[in-house]
Amino acid sequence: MIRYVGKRLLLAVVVVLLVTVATFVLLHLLPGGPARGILGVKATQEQIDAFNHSAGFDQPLPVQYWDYLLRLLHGDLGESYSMNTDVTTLLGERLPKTLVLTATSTLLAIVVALPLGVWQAVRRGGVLDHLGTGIAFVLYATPVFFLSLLLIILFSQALPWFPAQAAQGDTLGELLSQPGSLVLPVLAGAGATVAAFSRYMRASTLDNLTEDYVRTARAKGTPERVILWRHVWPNSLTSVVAMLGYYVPVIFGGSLVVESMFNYPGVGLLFWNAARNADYPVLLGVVLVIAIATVAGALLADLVQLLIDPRIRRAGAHDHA
Amino acid sequence: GAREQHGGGGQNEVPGGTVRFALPPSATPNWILPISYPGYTASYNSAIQSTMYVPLYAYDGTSGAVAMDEQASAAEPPVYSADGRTVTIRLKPLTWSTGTPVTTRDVEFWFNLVRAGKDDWGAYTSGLIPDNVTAFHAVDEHTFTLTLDKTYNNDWFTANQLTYVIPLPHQEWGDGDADRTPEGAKRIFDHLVAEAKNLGTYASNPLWKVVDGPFALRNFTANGAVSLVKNPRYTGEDPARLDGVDFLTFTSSAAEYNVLRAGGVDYGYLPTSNLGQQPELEAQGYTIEPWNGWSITYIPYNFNNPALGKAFSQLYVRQAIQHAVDQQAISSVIWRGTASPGYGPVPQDNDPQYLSDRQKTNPYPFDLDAARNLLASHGWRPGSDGVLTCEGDCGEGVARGTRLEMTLLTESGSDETDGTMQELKSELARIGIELNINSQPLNTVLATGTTCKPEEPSCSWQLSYFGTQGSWYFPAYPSGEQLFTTDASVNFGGYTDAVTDQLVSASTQANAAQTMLDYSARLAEQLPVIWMPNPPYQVSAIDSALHGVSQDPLAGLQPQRWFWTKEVAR
Amino acid sequence: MSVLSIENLRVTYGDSPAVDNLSLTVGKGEIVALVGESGSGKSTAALAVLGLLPGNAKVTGSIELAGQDVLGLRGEALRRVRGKGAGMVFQEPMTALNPLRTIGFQLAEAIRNHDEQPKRLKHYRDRCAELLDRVGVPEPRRRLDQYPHQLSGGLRQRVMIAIALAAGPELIIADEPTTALDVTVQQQILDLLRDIREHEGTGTLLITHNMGVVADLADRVLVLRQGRVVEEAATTKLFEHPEADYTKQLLAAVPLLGTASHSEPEPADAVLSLTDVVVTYGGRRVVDSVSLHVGAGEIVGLVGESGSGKTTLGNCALGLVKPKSGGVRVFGEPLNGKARRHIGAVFQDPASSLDPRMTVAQTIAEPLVVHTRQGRRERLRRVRELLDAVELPESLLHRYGHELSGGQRQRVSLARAVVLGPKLLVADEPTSALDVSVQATVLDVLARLHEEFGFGCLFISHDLAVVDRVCDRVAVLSGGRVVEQGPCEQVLRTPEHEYTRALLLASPVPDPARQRERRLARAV
Amino acid sequence: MTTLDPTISLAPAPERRHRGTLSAFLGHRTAVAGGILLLLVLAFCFLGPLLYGSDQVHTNLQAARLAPGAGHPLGTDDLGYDVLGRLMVAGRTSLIVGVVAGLIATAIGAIWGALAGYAGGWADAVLMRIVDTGVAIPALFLLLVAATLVTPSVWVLAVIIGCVSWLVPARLMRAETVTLKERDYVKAISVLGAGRLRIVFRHLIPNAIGTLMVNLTFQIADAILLVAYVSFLGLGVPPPTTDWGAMLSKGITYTYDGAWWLILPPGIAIVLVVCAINFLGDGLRDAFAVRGRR
Ligand SMILES: Nc1ncnc2c1ncn2[C@@H]1O[C@H](COP(=O)(O)OP(=O)(O)OP(=O)(O)O)[C@@H](O)[C@H]1O
Ligand SMILES: Nc1ncnc2c1ncn2[C@@H]1O[C@H](COP(=O)(O)OP(=O)(O)OP(=O)(O)O)[C@@H](O)[C@H]1O
Ligand SMILES: [Mg+2]
Ligand SMILES: [Mg+2]
Ligand code: NI
Repeated sequence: MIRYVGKRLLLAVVVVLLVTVATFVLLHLLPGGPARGILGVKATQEQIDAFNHSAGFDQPLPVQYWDYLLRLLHGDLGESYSMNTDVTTLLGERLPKTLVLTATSTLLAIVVALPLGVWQAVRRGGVLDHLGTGIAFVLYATPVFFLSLLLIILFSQALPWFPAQAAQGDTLGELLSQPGSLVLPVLAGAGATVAAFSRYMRASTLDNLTEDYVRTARAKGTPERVILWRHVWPNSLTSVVAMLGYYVPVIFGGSLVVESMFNYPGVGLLFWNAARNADYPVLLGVVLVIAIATVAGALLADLVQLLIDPRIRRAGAHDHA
Repeated sequence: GAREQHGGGGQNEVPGGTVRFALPPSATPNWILPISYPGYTASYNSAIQSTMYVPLYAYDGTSGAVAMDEQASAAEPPVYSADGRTVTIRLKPLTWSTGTPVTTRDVEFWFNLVRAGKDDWGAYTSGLIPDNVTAFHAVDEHTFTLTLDKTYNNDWFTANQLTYVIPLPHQEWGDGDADRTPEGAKRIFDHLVAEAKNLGTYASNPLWKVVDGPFALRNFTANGAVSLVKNPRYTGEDPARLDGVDFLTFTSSAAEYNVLRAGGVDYGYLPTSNLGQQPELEAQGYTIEPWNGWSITYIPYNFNNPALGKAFSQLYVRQAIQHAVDQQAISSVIWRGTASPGYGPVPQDNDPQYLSDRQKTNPYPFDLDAARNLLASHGWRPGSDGVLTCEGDCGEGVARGTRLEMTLLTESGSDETDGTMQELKSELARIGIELNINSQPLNTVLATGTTCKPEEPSCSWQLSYFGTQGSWYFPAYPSGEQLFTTDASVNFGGYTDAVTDQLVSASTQANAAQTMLDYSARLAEQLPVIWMPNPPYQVSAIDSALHGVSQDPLAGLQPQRWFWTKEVAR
Repeated sequence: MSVLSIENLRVTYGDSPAVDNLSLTVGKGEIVALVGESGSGKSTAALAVLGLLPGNAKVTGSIELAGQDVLGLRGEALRRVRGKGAGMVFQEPMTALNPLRTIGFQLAEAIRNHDEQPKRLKHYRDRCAELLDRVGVPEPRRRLDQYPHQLSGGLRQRVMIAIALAAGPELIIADEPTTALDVTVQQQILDLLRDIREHEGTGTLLITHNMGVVADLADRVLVLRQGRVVEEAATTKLFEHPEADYTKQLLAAVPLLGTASHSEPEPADAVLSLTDVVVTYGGRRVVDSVSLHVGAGEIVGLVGESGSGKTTLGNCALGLVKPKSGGVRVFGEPLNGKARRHIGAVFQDPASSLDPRMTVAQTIAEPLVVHTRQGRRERLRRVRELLDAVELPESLLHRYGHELSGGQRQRVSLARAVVLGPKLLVADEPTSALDVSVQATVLDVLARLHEEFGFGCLFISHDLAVVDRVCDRVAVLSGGRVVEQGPCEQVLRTPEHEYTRALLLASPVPDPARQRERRLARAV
Repeated sequence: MTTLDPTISLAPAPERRHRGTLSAFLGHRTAVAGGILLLLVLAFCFLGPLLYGSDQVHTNLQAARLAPGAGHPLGTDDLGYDVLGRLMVAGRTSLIVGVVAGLIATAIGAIWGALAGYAGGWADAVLMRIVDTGVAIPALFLLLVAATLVTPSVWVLAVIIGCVSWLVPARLMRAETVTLKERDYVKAISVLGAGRLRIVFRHLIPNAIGTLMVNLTFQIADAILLVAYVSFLGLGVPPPTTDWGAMLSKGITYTYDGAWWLILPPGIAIVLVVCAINFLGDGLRDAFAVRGRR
């Protein structure tokens, strides 16, 4: 098992490295480089040259990448071109906020969607199942920015229950001190996820309901409720968990829109602004963080599966690519 | 949150209170040192800096014309010698918050630092300040003279050169007379820059606590949220009437507007698409007011483009294109009346001082027939797809068979810009010009649409638009030396015109008011670029109980003059 | 008094009846067998007893179990009968147990479901351990905390039986309880079922298609065909004097050990020779220096229990597995692309041996497409010939794999394997998924093709009787090693190795009297 | 952006696939409803302009932001385009991008996954690490870079989105291949010495077609949503081409003005089509999956 985890970790590192290479190369495909955008319309050619020199853009790409890696090893992600702060600080400030947002909305999605999926599977084909499916699809099909706006109009303006923006301030503490302001962003972030997760769970539960062990459990007189929750549920969960791990980038993508709608200064927005301003160090930093989060998510899902599923626990190194 | 009601003020000042001011998205302050540094040029930096560090000369446009704001300046108006080569300046009795007075040494300190670090100074242009000041002479504690390398237009020199000068606290930031040697000055300069590169420490670093302006810094976060408090030690004529100002940051203008609707800002802005909400906002106690900028907006032609550069060089082509721009409609429909048409190189809606009649009366009004005739009479005939093709003598260098099909590189992310471009495309189509629109992030537009030589691959761009926020904000004196003279740094399209060059240099060097008017008329006629409606700096929503606000076209803020006419709890 | 009595049971899925007018009783302590080919409705009948049929099944008739009419029961009442009225043992012990729950959990639950005062599961530990002990699971306490995948197939099936016994039912319904198991393990399970009948006095409804198992265990037999009972008789009587034609056919199709006669194979060049082949998976030697030769025109059987390495060895011959050491020579050379042209392969599972997206014609023609440049007509002609050779009507040419029966599919696989006229055929349990009667026809076809093409053949099987019938020579594999090798006459009649002997004794023969003798012989 | 990954319920069941697939699909009422709805939308977008003409090329600032009324059943937008007509041309973009992107993603993913799964060993590891890498790079980043490098026309956008979203089908296909290649028929064919490509294209991909088809529907729906996000972020197709996402994201800036005709039509169109496609996929899933049909 330790070998298994070790192997997964190694692969994770490889993937993260590949991500940095890919991002690096892609960034350098962009025309013009960042200098103009950073220095503005009024910058002179001398200033642009000086900028390019100090950012190392006059070096060959492999050299630049190597330097980047070396700095990375020292935990140095570079300085933001446009925000006068080093990337580590920026991420340190914003990552927790995004994590709070995404974690709560994902948690909410899980808490709502999984039982919902099971419940629909049990009532397969019934009116409520169709209703649930319909709602899930509508939710899934509603772009997050549209959903956010609807939430704001409904619950912040028509009914002034929650603020239209997240609590401001630099620290996580300030954010958490106004939990009410998190309600709408979390709801908006959870929408599509609830829809997707409940579909998975429904499908997975349906599959498991036709398994032989369910028949065995029935044959020995086990009540349906017990069959559902003590037999089918953990089995359906294993396959859903595997997929949750790969959901990290999707959740992140959603959080970008949520953040911009609710004035929530998180990583998603940082990423977006950095992309528009060609703030390479920040871009690289954020992409790195997302890559790590994705890989970690997959790893975590594997470990959770490892905990739930005794077969994997023993077999250990099964291929899961 | 319950919605917060605004307005309700009386006539009389209620001293104190704070104001919540909404910063535009992604324009968050990021530099505190009052010597600008390349790459750290967010738009609100200088507005905030000037509340803490009083510049030698401040200009604003609050009086209706852009003029010197004596109250906000650290010196009395300059006195130029008859030959124009010596300026004598007398400082006002300001003091630093440590108690030491502001003296000529503090001005000299600025000159020493900037001379030593000019390569890293964001506003540096070779040959201009500080290069054009050959000597600094302190007459006494409060009076000094500057010797200039040649004669300059006085207005230009004061407005566009001396405004850069800001007395700095020599006592606290300097190191004895070390700044009097270039090495020492460079050391100090580098040290200050290094400290300023540490945004996280702004609020705590003792360096930035020494101020001579009406406000001092209380907080400065990496998000760009800044809080100012009244400087109790301020000794000038322009003290703060508020207790403080909080600058709020927003992730998008939609987010800001949502907060504005909820009443969470006192001085904010609204996207033009929400202008229909004016009555509701007014009922909520806001005053809605467009804030016009001291700026012009345009689309440069790339005269060096191998395919169309020669066609662009034909004045009649530019005239035809300009005739197809319905500035009136764009301003009133797409910008909902907040933008104003611009017909030439001088900002048009603030000040008649530099504006020629020629520019003001629009030499090329929207007229598709005129445009068609111009092109038809020069040998352009529509092809099978309706796009004009050169079939006659279309002017020097324009090859037969040239098609008037051009690509416009434009800034993405703004509905107004997208709308303007569609309108432009649509009108140009009607005169037989096909316009392809390629929208890209601002950075890409700027990086792509640069000065180039025809043979370079980077010269493939044809038209470029980066004017959603206005293409160019002028310093107080709106001369065109950076924009339209041959080889000027921001002359991206490579426009050259000997007459223009001469007019521009006259406008900066001679003391004749007429040169600016001539320049204005010349370029309004010559069309070095496509003149476009000039969008407002922003459309503000201001609590109607907040008085003393003037929306300075130069984008200054002067929050020290704001005051409440009602009790605010904060 | 009977513990189960079914009268006029009729089950339909859609329109066609799966079980038609079935009447049957099981008395206390009686073992009643239900036999019949695949799809004859055996499982359907068994599931009906506990009300476990899927929603689309329509049931009429009556089923009386433990004094209650099962068909009238719903919800809680039905639940109470399940497990208590009858315990159920299913065929596939791996999927029938929940992979995520411990043995202890699944067993305790079976007890708790019928406890008047349900307690927490851990209270039932002692009882669970007793039950496991009863069904012959060694170290029962330790097993309670293990998961299904940690047990061997035989142990799992014992656990299933323990679960069936947990609530003390009067009846055990065992649906193909040994089909998935090795012969030796099968024998143990059969012994256990008999032991339970003797000591607990439970009645048993045994469902199987293996006549040997019937002969070994059952008191009374019902032969089912297409949902109808064609014959019902006491076991001895049935085997001695089968009345219905169908029963006779069925019994005749069962290959019998030691009845085949073998011609002496003439020595020939080896088409396949494996020398000292070693295959390891993760360090474990799965095939351990095996040497084996298949001469031209010779059929060599490879037998052994599950996991003994038969398939692995076969795959080595086919080049699907690279041996760690040792030599694989085909037609005297190491395996190469040219040689592949002359190799054919047939595998166990008829369902997966044909590409479901291809017609019979396309499937059979595929080797021609890969290896020859023949035109369409030419190919089609060849395909027709082959179809003839495997005794399939031409009407099947444009059918897809799933539109064929299992036996037909395996014949198509055979046709594909021999279409290029191979010199070597590797057949990995080609009939083990088939009914005895179907198996007989496929084996006949194989024999005919062998006659015609004269290929050498490596025939893998776990059924000694089949091997005896088909092969000239046989190799017995155990734990990756060949323990005995020689002509069938010799190895299967007078085995030298102990393991071969055990295998032979464990394979049930369809003769109750002989089974009794063999049982006694084993007991000694 | 999100992806309803259909792996879970798909146990390929080749033996029953053909007969019954169509009837199972037709028996699935919501799926049929989805299909019909989709046809209606297609007709609306592609045939609608023949019946309802409106100038979607030239702006008409004089007629901007008109409320629904005579001449403009759904009003006009901020540039004076007729909203009903615009809905049709925008739908074309959304649908073309969705379908083309879905097809491209599925095609690349299927081939990639099949090659990886069938090759196994090192090649598999390398190919799948590339997929992992792709998954870990935010799609938005790739879109941004791509949009900067090329001018996004409708087709270019479709290709870009397709190239960004092939990762999920690649994963699916690999998983499918790994199980399929253990099938005896694949073994039998490879024993014959058939080439790798023949096996991949003639045997593996056709047999995973059910999975791929279902995934395709989700890919299409996701691509349509992705276009909407891309437009929201200002990277969409250049004007005057437009798509529902762009209409919606522009429309919602007029929410407070109560200009419902700028918001609801594209919003409802997106929701309807994405729902219809998902229902279709759901139906296909049931039609292809045999276990759930017992
Ligand atoms: N859920 C179902 N829906 C429709 N038909 C079914 C279903 N289950 C079984 N059948 C059909 O009913 C008939 C009897 O099936 P059953 O499973 O009882 O046969 P069996 O004798 O147990 O066969 P085997 O030996 O293969 O297990 C078969 O023709 C089968 O195809
Ligand atoms: N790909 C593999 N990876 C690891 N172990 C394997 C693999 N294939 C087979 N084995 C192991 O090798 C041993 C021999 O397997 P093989 O399939 O050859 O047995 P067999 O005799 O054909 O059994 P059966 O009768 O069940 O088909 C078994 O213990 C099996 O678990
Ligand atoms: Mg059965
Ligand atoms: Mg095997
Ligand atoms: Ni796993």
